[in-house]
Amino acid sequence: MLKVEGLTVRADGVELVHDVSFSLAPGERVGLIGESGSGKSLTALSLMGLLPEGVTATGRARLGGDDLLGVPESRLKGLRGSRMSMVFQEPMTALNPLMRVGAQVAEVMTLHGRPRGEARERAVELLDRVRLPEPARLARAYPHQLSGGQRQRVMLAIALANGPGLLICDEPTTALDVTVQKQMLDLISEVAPALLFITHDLAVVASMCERVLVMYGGRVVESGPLREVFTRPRHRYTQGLLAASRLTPRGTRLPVIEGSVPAAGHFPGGCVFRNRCPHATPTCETEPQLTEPQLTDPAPGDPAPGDPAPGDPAPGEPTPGEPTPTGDRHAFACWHPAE
Amino acid sequence: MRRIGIWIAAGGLLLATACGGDGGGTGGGAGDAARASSLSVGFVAEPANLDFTSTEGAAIPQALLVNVYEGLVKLDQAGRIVPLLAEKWDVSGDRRTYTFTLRPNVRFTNGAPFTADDVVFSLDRVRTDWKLKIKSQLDVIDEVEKKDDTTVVVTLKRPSNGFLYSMATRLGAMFSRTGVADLANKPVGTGPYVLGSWRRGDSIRLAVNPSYWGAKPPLSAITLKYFKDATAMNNALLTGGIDVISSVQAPESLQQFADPGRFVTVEGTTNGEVVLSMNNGRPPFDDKKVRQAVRHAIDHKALLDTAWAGRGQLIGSMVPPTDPWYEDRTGDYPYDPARAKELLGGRTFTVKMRIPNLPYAVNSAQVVKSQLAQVGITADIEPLEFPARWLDQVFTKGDYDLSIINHVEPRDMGIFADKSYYFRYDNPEFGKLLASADEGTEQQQADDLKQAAKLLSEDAAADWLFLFPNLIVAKKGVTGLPKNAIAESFDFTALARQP
Amino acid sequence: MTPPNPGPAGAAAPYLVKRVAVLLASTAVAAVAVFAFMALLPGDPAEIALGVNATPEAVAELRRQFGTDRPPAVRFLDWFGGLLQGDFGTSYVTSAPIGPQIADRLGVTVVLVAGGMAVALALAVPLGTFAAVHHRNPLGAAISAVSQIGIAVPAFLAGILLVFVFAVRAQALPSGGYVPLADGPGEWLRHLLMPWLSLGLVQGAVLTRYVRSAVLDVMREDYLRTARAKGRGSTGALWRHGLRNASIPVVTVLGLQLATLLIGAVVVERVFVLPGLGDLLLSGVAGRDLLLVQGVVMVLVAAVLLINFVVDVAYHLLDPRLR
Amino acid sequence: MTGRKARWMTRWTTGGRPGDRPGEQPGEGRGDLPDDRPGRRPGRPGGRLNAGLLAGGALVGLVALAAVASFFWTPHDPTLVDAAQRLREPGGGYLLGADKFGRDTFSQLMVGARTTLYVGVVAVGIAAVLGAPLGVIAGMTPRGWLSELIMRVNDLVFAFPALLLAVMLGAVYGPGTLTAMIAIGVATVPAFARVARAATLQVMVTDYILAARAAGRRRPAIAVRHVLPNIASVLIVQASVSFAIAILAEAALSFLGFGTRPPIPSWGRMLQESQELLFSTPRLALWPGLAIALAVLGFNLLGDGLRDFLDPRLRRIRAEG
Repeated sequence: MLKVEGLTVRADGVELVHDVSFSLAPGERVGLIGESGSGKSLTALSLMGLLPEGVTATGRARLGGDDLLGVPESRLKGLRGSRMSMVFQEPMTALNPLMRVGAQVAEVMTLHGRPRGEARERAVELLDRVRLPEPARLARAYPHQLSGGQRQRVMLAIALANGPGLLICDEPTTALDVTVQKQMLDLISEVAPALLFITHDLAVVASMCERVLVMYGGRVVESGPLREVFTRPRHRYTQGLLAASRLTPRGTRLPVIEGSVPAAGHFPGGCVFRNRCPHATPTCETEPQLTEPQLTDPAPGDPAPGDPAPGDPAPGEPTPGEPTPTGDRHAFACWHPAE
Repeated sequence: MRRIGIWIAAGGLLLATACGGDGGGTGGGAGDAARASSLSVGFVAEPANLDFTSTEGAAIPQALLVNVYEGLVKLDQAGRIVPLLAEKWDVSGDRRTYTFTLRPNVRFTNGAPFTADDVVFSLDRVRTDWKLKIKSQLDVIDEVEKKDDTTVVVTLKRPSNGFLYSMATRLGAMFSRTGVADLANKPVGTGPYVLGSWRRGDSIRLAVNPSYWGAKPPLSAITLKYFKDATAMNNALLTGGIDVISSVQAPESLQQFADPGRFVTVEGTTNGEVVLSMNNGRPPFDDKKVRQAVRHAIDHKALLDTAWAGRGQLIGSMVPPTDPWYEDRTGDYPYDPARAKELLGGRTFTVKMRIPNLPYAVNSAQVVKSQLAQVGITADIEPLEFPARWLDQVFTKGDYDLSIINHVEPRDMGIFADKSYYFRYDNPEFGKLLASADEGTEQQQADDLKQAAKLLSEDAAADWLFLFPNLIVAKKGVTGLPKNAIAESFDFTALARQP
Repeated sequence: MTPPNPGPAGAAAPYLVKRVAVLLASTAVAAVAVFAFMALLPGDPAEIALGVNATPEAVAELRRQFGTDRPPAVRFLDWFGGLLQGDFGTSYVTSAPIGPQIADRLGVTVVLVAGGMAVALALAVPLGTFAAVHHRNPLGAAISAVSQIGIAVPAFLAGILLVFVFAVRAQALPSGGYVPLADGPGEWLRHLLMPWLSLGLVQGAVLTRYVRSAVLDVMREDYLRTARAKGRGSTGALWRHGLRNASIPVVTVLGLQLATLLIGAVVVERVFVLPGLGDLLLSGVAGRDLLLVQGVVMVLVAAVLLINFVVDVAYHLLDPRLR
Repeated sequence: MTGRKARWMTRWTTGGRPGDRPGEQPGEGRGDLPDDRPGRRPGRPGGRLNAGLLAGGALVGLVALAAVASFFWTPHDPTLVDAAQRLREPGGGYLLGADKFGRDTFSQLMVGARTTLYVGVVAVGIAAVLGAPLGVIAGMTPRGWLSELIMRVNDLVFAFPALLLAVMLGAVYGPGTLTAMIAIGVATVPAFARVARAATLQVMVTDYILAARAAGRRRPAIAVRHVLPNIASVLIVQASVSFAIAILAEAALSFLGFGTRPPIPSWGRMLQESQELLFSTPRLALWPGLAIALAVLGFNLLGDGLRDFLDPRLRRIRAEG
């Protein structure tokens, strides 16, 4: 249903997201994980066509039969809010402070052609559906009168209003109290159609998704079914990430990834992780490709895959019709994968 | 022991700034016909109210005298006294009894007929109700008597050359016995115009008096439009907002009106002596040598050229050339900085030059300051708001060393005879000359006044910077403009517009 | 989860009461300040009215008539009591009641300021919004630069230049003066056009910067992104969700600008010979018309306080977070 | 006054440059990933000189240079009336020509710069010396009666704009540079007080102040040692912008005749005097007009630039400014 190929995002000549490809089947739930600065939010925003000014995306992305990249805003806005929706990280600021909540929910429906009165009624239903108490009364409230969790539910109601095929959630629970997070996640998994779930919280992904994409430095470094990736991470970054998040017995040292995420544009060439990777070798100065493990690990010195041209829809050279390395299978981009 | 012939100038000080206003309202909506028979004239000083019996200032008589109020006599353009509401008058042999024969069939604008009773009423009222100190000019009147409805006899305490002249000023204005209830807002006179409307802060409109006794004026209405800013008034004439600038306040700007196809410029004279007053009552100007040094230090020609664009006349004493006893005294103190320094004998002074904030004064002061600096006198200029603050500080309290003011009152040399006057000039001989002039024959009067003017100049009681010019600019086709501004009023009666 | 209490506007009343109380108190204190200040003015009104040649008896008589022989506290209470009934007293100089004069002049000034503000808004809202939306391209930057320069030009200079160009050179508009609306709307308009422009151009430049900044701020807001995620175009989102939000800070500035304009009008009135409050103030000062000046200053100060009040209330109405 | 409004008022009174937000709302901070919102990327090193700062500094420097130089040298005596040089065209020792009094325009501009700076420095000095401490006091005791009183009085003074004060003061004490400066200064006090209060409120919740208070330091000591140094940058910016406003106010006052006394050269009065010659000799209006505009522009740019330069929290937004 959603198919992304070679998505690259640039700002001021700096590549922030590099050559990201993946796909999403109807009803599928995919997690996009990575630390702050990995480019996961930009990936989501570029699909919605909501990139900030001065930031541009190239590559190919299709939702059903519709192109999402390189098409005019006027075509894109018909899709947004009706066939795909997004819930943002920060519920406190995502709602218009001057507009009643119900009107903000109804707006997304009137925008896509529903009559005003009907939209209003349905807005209350939606608020009820996202389990907000006294929905009729709450619809007349202003955002500042709601708690963060309530606001995020309103955002979810807005996102679901037109029954979209795809829901993108960008860290929807990060800003919420821990007690509220769970309820919110349950609600999302209950109501979501196909879901692209962005988070840095591996536990959350584990509970929500069937498949994950691990991003670092603007690239997908590992992808595959959740169970496989989480139990047998191959990329050293994924490995570190998982190790860091695992609860450790008292007294043992918490494994951490050394160093911190560099600023955009300051990632090293070759493998973007090599400056923090304990296993890095000179080989890593060459860029590794995202490959599926059954293609045996490339030996050092193999024909160095060049930097794919930006916008080149299919890096690597998967022949059309064949499953691409961005399929459902476990894949990673590392010269020295963990076993 | 009245000092006679003291022509108090305070009221007239204002004139210096008059200008022309917009034919105003007509600028816009009025039809062509109305426009053809009305004019708007720009002035600078707007009256605070319309009662010149209790309020000083030149603005009120300028607008109302001769136009709305009439006296028994008036001044013509040559400065002669001519009949107005009196058809004629006879003077007795001892020059103490004046018999006025009144014009019959004259009515006030409130409908009341004008009779000898009104003359008696008006002249008595000066003594009883007027609040201005200039009313003392008529103290010389002993008695006013009605002989019959059209004959009035005025008896003086002693002969006075000044009496009839005073009767041509606002003091001689005739009021209706039933028309003085609200002088500040509702003037009632016998003149060719009546007050039409007054938009405070903007304009006064005078309409023709339909029941006027004399020849109707050519125009059906006059709008006096008031400007506080000379440039704004110039612009108004340039853009057709007004038809006449009654007194140009920025002579440099005259070249804008040089196109004879569009504008006419009238340059005449006034009674306004622009005086550099020196405080004779305190150091350093209590020293005649210092005053004389000042007179020598000032290059009057250069001053006139820079401060007032060379418009106006140089004078050397307190008499304008239009007065019969005028003598050229400009040679008394030629420009001679070396001589000035000699008179100062190496002394230097720092003095306060407190001037009214009027264009001519501010301009002149900067030149005077610069020129005095050359001989060692430092003058600190302090412009004071005119009239209130200047009158208070300089005129009343005499707290100044130097000042510059245009003394616009006619025949006002007498102010120097009052030693309490802000000049603080005190020379008994001067007073004697004036007294004898007022009581004597015409010839004697002229001789005495010439002598007095000479004395003033030699004493360097003040310095006379220049005679303020009467500069009027009007649209081409406007006629009947008074060339000389030597009376208190701006006479609209002859004003006309050629089609 | 606490149920929210979306009581609509119900909480506005106590605020309004408090704000009105503050307004009245400030006005009263301002009245004391104005009166005390005026009492410092040198020159006795009676002496000034009568001129330098008045007799002492006449002065004393007039002082009694004016009531200026009474102690200041009594005079203040008398004056302030009058104010409350709309009576500003009678001028010492013109013998005319002051209230109607101020009312007359206030009309001109209000028309002038309102028109100037309208011009400023008409310029600033589109230009500021445009400059914000296009803040990355040269045209947007050019608008910013021009507005920066516009701020640096004194209003009277703008007025003089306008007169020079449109009245004197082009002879297209009258150089000054005022024609009441009743005398013909066309002429009224022609006489006010340039004063409006000279006030409005300069204030518009200032306002443009605030509008631009407010819109820029709003454009960075998440709810605008939300609106676009709902399917609005960026223009539509800005229009529907941005402008009202951006208007909140602009309203504050607008109120402050109105106050500035009210006083700035003094200079423009001088340039264009408009019989407004500023002109009345200046001639009052020049003529030592104490009571008149006192009245005009009071009206101006009260107007500023009132504008502040209206802005605060508008602010409360616009922003539900404050209710 | 509400927090948001106060912030905007502050911005306004700062004259400002609204392109920036003085202080984020607490609790509304965005937890965004820096690289996800490129407008806010870090990576602009702090304290870098910017174009506005340089241009503003250059213009202000030029004014200051002219003013200082005028003490030692001017081509001609700026107040010397010389009938022979009336309305002299530019050239031959008279770089910009002479006015109707034959005074050298260039010399007058130089000394006029002195007047301008003099007025600005004294007016802004009065405003800063009165306003800043009041604002700090109000900011340090936000709930006290003193704070309330200060802010109320502040609002009241705010109702008396500079022009009105100057006309009133001029009426009492006579017009002149001093009365103009005092009027402008007093009228600017509320702006300083507001800005100082807002900045103090922000500083008061920082850790080092809390620590100092916990350590039992007394308020005056905290104010002097910790608060003032930390709000200095805000005050400097305010001073720069107020300076620009003071220049405009002085020009308007001189135009109305309530400003600098003749013959002391002042740009505002030069402009006023040149009016009647606008048609024949427009250059007499051009130069002082330009001088005023450039000086105001300079101080505004300097204020904006300083703001960006001195306050790291605001800098990131400069990209869009």
